[in-house]
Amino acid sequence: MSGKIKKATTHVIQNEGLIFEKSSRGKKGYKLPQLDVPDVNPAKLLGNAARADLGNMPEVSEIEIIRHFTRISTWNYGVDTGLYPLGSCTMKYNPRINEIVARLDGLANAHPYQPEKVSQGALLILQALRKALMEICGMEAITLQPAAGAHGELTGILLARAYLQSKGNPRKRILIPDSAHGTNPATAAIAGYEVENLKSNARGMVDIPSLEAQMNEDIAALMVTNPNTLGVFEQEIHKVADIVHRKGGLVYMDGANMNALVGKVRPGDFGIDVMHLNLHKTFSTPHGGGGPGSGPVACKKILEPFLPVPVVVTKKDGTLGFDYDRPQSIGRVRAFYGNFGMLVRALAYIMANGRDGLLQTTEDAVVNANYIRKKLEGVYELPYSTPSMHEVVFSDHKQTAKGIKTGDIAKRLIDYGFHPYTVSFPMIVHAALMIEPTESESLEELDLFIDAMKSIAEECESEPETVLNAPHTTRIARLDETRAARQPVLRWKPQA
Amino acid sequence: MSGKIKKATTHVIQNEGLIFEKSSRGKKGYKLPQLDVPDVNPAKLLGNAARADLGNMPEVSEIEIIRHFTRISTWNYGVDTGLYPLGSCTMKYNPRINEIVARLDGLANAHPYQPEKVSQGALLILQALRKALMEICGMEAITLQPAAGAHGELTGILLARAYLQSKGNPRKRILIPDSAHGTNPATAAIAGYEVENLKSNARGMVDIPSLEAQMNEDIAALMVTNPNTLGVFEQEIHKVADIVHRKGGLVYMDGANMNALVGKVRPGDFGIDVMHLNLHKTFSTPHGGGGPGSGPVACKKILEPFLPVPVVVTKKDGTLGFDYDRPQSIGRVRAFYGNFGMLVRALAYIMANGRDGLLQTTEDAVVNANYIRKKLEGVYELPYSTPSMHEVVFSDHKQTAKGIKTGDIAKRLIDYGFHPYTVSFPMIVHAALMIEPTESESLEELDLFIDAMKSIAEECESEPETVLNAPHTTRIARLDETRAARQPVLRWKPQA
Amino acid sequence: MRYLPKSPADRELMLREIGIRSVDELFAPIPAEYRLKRELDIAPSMAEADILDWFRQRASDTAASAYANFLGAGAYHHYRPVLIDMLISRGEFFTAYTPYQPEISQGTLQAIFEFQTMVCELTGMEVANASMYDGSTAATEAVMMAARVTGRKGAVVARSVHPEYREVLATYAKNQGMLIAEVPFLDTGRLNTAALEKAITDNTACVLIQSPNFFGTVEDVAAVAEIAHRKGALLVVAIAEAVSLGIVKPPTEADIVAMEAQSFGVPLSFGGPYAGVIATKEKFVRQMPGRLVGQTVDKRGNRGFVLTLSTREQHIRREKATSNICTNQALIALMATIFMTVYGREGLKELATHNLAKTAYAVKQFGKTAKVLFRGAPRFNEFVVQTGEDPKALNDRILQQKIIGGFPLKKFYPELGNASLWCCTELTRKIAIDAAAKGVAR
Amino acid sequence: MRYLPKSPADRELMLREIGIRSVDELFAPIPAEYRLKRELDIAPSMAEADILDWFRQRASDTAASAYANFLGAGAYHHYRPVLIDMLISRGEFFTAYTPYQPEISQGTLQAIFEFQTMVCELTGMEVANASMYDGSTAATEAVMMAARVTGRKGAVVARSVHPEYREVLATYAKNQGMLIAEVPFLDTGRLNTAALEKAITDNTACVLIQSPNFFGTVEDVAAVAEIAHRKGALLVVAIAEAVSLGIVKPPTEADIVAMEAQSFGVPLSFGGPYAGVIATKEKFVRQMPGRLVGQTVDKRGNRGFVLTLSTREQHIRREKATSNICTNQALIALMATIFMTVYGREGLKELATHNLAKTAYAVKQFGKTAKVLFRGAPRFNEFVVQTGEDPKALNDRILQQKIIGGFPLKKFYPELGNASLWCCTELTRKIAIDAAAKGVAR
Ligand SMILES: Cc1ncc(COP(=O)(O)O)c(C=O)c1O
Ligand SMILES: Cc1ncc(COP(=O)(O)O)c(C=O)c1O
Repeated sequence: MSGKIKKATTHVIQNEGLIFEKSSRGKKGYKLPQLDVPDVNPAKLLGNAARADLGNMPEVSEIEIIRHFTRISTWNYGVDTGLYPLGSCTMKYNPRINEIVARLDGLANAHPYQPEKVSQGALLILQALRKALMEICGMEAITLQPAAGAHGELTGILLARAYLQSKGNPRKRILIPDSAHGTNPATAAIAGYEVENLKSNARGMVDIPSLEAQMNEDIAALMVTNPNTLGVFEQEIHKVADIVHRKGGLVYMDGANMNALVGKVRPGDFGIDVMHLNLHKTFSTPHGGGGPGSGPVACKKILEPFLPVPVVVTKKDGTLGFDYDRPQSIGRVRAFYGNFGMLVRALAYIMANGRDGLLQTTEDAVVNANYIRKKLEGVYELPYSTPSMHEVVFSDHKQTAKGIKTGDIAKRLIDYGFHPYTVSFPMIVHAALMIEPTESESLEELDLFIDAMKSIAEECESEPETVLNAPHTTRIARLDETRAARQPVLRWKPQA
Repeated sequence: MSGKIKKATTHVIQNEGLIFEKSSRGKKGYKLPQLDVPDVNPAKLLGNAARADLGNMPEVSEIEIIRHFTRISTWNYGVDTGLYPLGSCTMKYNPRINEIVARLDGLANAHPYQPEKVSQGALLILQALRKALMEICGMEAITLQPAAGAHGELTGILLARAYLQSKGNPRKRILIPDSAHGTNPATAAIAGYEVENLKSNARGMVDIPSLEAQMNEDIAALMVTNPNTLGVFEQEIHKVADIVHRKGGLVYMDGANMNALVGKVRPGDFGIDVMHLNLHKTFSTPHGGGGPGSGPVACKKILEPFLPVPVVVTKKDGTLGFDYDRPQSIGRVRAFYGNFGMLVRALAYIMANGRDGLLQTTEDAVVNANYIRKKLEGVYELPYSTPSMHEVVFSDHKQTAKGIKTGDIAKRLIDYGFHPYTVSFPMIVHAALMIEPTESESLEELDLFIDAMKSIAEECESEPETVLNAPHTTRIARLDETRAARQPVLRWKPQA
Repeated sequence: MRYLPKSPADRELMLREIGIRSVDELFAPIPAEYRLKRELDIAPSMAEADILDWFRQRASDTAASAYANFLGAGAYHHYRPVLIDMLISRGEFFTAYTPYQPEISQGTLQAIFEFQTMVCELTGMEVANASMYDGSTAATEAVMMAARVTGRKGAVVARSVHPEYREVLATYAKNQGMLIAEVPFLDTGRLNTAALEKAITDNTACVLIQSPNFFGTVEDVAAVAEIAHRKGALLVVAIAEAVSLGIVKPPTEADIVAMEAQSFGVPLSFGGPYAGVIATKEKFVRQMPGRLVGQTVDKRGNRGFVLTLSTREQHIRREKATSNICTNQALIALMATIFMTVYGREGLKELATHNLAKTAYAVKQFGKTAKVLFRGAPRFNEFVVQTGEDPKALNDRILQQKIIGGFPLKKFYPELGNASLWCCTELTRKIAIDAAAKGVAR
Repeated sequence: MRYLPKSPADRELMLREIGIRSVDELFAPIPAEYRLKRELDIAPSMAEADILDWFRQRASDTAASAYANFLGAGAYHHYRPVLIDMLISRGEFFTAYTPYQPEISQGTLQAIFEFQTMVCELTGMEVANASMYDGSTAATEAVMMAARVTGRKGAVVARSVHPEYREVLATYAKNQGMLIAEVPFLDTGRLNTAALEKAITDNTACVLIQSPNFFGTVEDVAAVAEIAHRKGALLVVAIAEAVSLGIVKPPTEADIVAMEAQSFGVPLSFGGPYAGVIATKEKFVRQMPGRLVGQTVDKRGNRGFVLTLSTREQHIRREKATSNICTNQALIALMATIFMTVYGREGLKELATHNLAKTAYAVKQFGKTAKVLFRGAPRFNEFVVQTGEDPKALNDRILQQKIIGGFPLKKFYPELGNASLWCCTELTRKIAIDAAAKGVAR
């Protein structure tokens, strides 16, 4: 435990090969119950569609499986490990009660097509969550179908498209600020639109004159993120909305940063027509090493007719059911009704917090980000001095003199016991350090992070090599990413 | 990943203070439901028995609790981590299904005093386990009440005492081989007996002539472990039993090493009168960092009248119930019926294995120990060359020349990614290395262990300091145990 | 609030350090007139015990294990080995983000690499990605991928592909100006290859079939591939019931496989989260959507894994990306990986065979009391039953006996009359089959 | 067998390496005539799914959450925060052995050190051990410890101590020639101190009381301590309902506290595993049974924890040890540690107050329809109800309404007539209390 690095040290950890390397013929990790019907001969039933064998699928025992996944898990860092300050990702605490309720028999083992009359509990969960999310967004309609943020974006843009189409013209282009997340332009393209870039102004916000200049009747919608990816609230969002609306366009909001707003202000109240939420950010569902997520899309009344089918409704007899009869619907964006298990978790989170907890959460998230900003201002360059909401974006400008980049500082943070921040995003900042602590961090953890960042800044001066070669304390060092891309090895193969 | 050490490396790991050091006034990790009855004033209800405050109890939030226990858990090594070759401890795989069934609502939330008619499921589990364990031991009666091995020993010796008492004289002494576990003599003392030591012979077994000489009518019982703590089967166990029985004594067997025998031979068949099982060894219930265990005691018919109350019986109406009306009973050895949750797990283990799996388990356990023995013989000294069953005991004789002791080799194993073996037990071996791999280890894991042991033996020659100062890769080095005992600090206190 | 690790004193200290009096100052950038001036219309904070009770009530209002369930149709009820939840519940797995920092994400990365490998082994493809949202979006994105690969803009889709998959494809295709033609099925349940020949044009990027198809019938993939390839189109094979791969020949003749992995240890969970996956030939990898994990080395020569070929992805390529997907279904893919590991080479085969056996038995029993359609081709674990009675009425009736009957097909296949789609898995008990077969008879 | 990580080839290779032909050779040391010549009479290996089904059936044959449960009497139904099982399910905790190797056991060691500290804080004692089997054996070993400390051989025990604790004490005492005298209780439910004065002799090592006692009555610990100490005896206080410590004054006047920690987040589990713990004054520590964790430093000066003062224990001292205990209840103590951490300083108080409130309400309601005994002294969450009807008949009757009535006292306290012991915790709902109070009336 070096004096400089307070949060972490090193400890012995297990190596572990690939599961295929532990396999040998005849080991078993399973046993099936005795068949209670006559056994069959697959070759006879399937003819030449019968499969001969399963190649290199592993054969291992139960304890080897437990050890395999336990061991490799210890090479990971999670929110449970410590501060996970990935900007834009809202890596907050994943409450355990959520995991419990999502696994209750009636919820985990319900088939999506089982009769509505024996699905009232599941339907009520959908209904309760819809209501809560609409209230939080200040919106009048919602779909829970999208599986993630990007999927929500697509759904939302398709709603806009269908709406405009219903008015006679889907239009051609989507305006997207240069600070936007990559999914925004990618989504616009999939929805059949061209992307038109919108420059940010010196304060990091939508540049109103540019918007006025660029907005016209070819523009279907503006996709805006608020707070934007700099963590800055678009103070003129109402003007922005007015400009777009005046030309008949719609305003889509990427709600990835709703953690800064819940209970304080509602997008529906500041001119947004349609938006998505990332339940795996703002509403605490676990990231799971990359997913699953859930990306509900909330919108104004005018867009409701176009929502994907089915929609949950209260039927005449007072029970809940699905309405498929929606002629103006954009159609389905996925099979079934959405990532139900994530919806259960999000609702549990909302219930646990309540209106009081949600508000305090928002405040704590914003306080945490501003505390970091205050403490690191001057140590790292702050490219935009506009007030920060839930995250703060620095640049590596002060450190580049010594040849050190944001990515190096990030790697060095690992030695200090932290997961790095988001590196090099948003793109409007040269070499960004994008830090979002979320509300889940204690003062102690924040102070340790701040100390670490300061200490690294000093190292950039005094011992740049230490930073450039970081991390030093992990079981593997920096990996050769070029090689990975140039000579892709995307699956294991038995040695010849 | 050094070439020499294949199994492990080092990786960054979190530091973490004591939970009290994370506490601050007003943080909360709980919320109680709204009271549905009138609130009360404790001071009024309790008068001067009311408590003022709870001193230094911690105040922390949920995420801090999750991180606290997650972080400190990563400093531990478990069976899930890898080979845990503690001799005498049978650190085998803890099947996950056991954990699931023990937590089923009807089992986890059943109150011990609820009416028998609504406890038939729990009672049937007790009954099924009793039956299986009696069959495995070759015994005619059993109690599941004891909480661990030592508790079982006490119960068993009290059964013997009550039996002898019923014959007119409880007698004075218990014979215990010098290779016995410490709980054996400690138990005898608690049961009101003096302990008489019995020497082992040159092959590590009970010395028949000594036994004949020492056995007399003052001896209540012999406590024998079989296989004994050297991992050696007492080949003359039948003679041993005959000698003791001839003088009216009883033979108690410490069943800690039953993993070597299940399905192959039954203690009841080789002359044992009473014995305990360690379900947390042979029957896979988890050790939990020190407990809970479960130590059922099985015995012959003659001891049945003395079993602790209550005993599970089938009642006249065919349902199961508890029989408390047992006038000759030794009484209770604990409240309620035993460590029920562990009994559930043990039964699940027996069901999963079945008679076929139990037998294979025994064979694999013995093969694993003998494989290690074969590969390390010559590298480490084998003080007894008698055949090994489920464990093998070496000594550090070859290494002491360089001043290296069994405890040092053990510490160095940690750097190689293994939990050490049992150090310096049994006491009849000078500086023992007692190795019990159990059946749960794969050939790969065993080979890595053997490699490590060989490599350490080489280091003892080539770089003894490396061994003497091990471990080198853990977050803390060897701890000052003398200081811990001389200036005991047994609880945290706030800094003055 | 119990999730917030702050004492009132902590909060005060922080405001002081930031240099403000009140937290409101931090929200000043939000124009006052838009701020919410009331509390949210959401109940106050609830106790954990109350939350548990509330959801238990909802769960008990929803049919689950207490019912014998004959529904399949894209979501399958298989036994989930307990190891799965035990392992994915480790915080190191489920609370981690996308493995962008490989030095502290090797657990996730190695598991995905294993997933990719197993999917390749099972599907007969050369590369597989880290996951897609679900089977429907995987199939849809596979079609779009085929369009990129071929430069063609149309697709021919079997009518026996899951109707909801086809709906999703329609939603996506519509806005990209992609034309979708549908090809009917034969009396055997298989694709009408003659109609297929006709439907494929110069502009057909791919043929999309499902096998086993929506009716449980195993398609003749080789024959379909031959036709598609002859006409310069790719073949995309969707697989909704992954367990079939244990005993059904993998669609090696396909160019792209779009699979739903739900059957591999993923809870039904009222329809999600599941995990789609796309697998294909190496030569198409740069047109693939979604994340990919690749093997490489660190500077000391140690093997390690990284996200790779990300120039295909939105965060680098933005509007030119192969897809807009970002967050995927990683933890579900991990479930599937553990499931595949538990069963492994022999177990998956045995498991699939049990499914076959139960279904064969059920077909026999149902055959005695009703008409089982599509008898001319092999099937896996689903079958279509035609009854006198309307399936909804029938299902209502047998629901009393705690049997959830087959999926009524009228909505999607009116031409089949009173037909419904039944499914048997290894979990379907003989006595339930007997009871259901009797129930169908009326 | 799925738990065994060996292939047939592995087994063969190992035999070859060992130098034997058949595994039987390894069992040759067992004399042939004793070996089992048949298979065990145990069913063959079962599938995981079948095991789960079997135990589910047993569980559903056993009353649990679906019933309103008014049983306490040494085992209490409190809400278990979900964090407990989530955390103890980490393999690093539950698959670890006793922390004999501190360098790779600091997780267990630190948690025990925290447990010891919290037990001290709550009980008002100076040291606490790592755990005992349960409350009954803790109380028993505490009495034996008092005998060692004082060199005296008798004990005086309140009749209001849990009857099963007294039975266990009797079992242990009998064989050590220890004499146990019993002291009755008053109409208030409290110990008869006049009788106590008389019962204590020169040979009395200690007085053992329980508080709250078996009837839920809080004893006047200070008064009892005064008497005991005056006569040179120690005072041992047993605590069966640990949640009481949230609101009841700790027994600081005691010399030894023997506590059952089950109430702290440990499932009822039909009676076990629970966790006992012994706490005492520093000066008695060397007579304490059980493991102790102490703080120390490593050679670099880092804080660390080790098992210490083990010269008290059987593995060092053998027959001269303070106890024969080896395996204890570590994982259960960890559950309790997490429970105490979740509730903490304020929560334990609030929780205890909820228990008080529910019980006060119940006493009022039951008082309307039956006689509640022992009204003259404070109680925590249990109370004794006297009815016209025999409690067993009464309980049978209300069981129909899914109410599990109080513990019938006749077996242990025939002098109380038709009395039973009822318990309310924070989980007891008002409507259940109302229904039960009505039920008691008949
Ligand atoms: C600002 C922003 N928009 C959109 C997304 C995409 O969301 P998802 O990953 O859930 O598809 C992200 C996620 O990283 C984001 O940060
Ligand atoms: C041989 C032997 N006997 C007895 C015991 C005591 O068993 P327990 O720890 O369960 O009390 C042990 C445990 O280590 C042992 O190895």
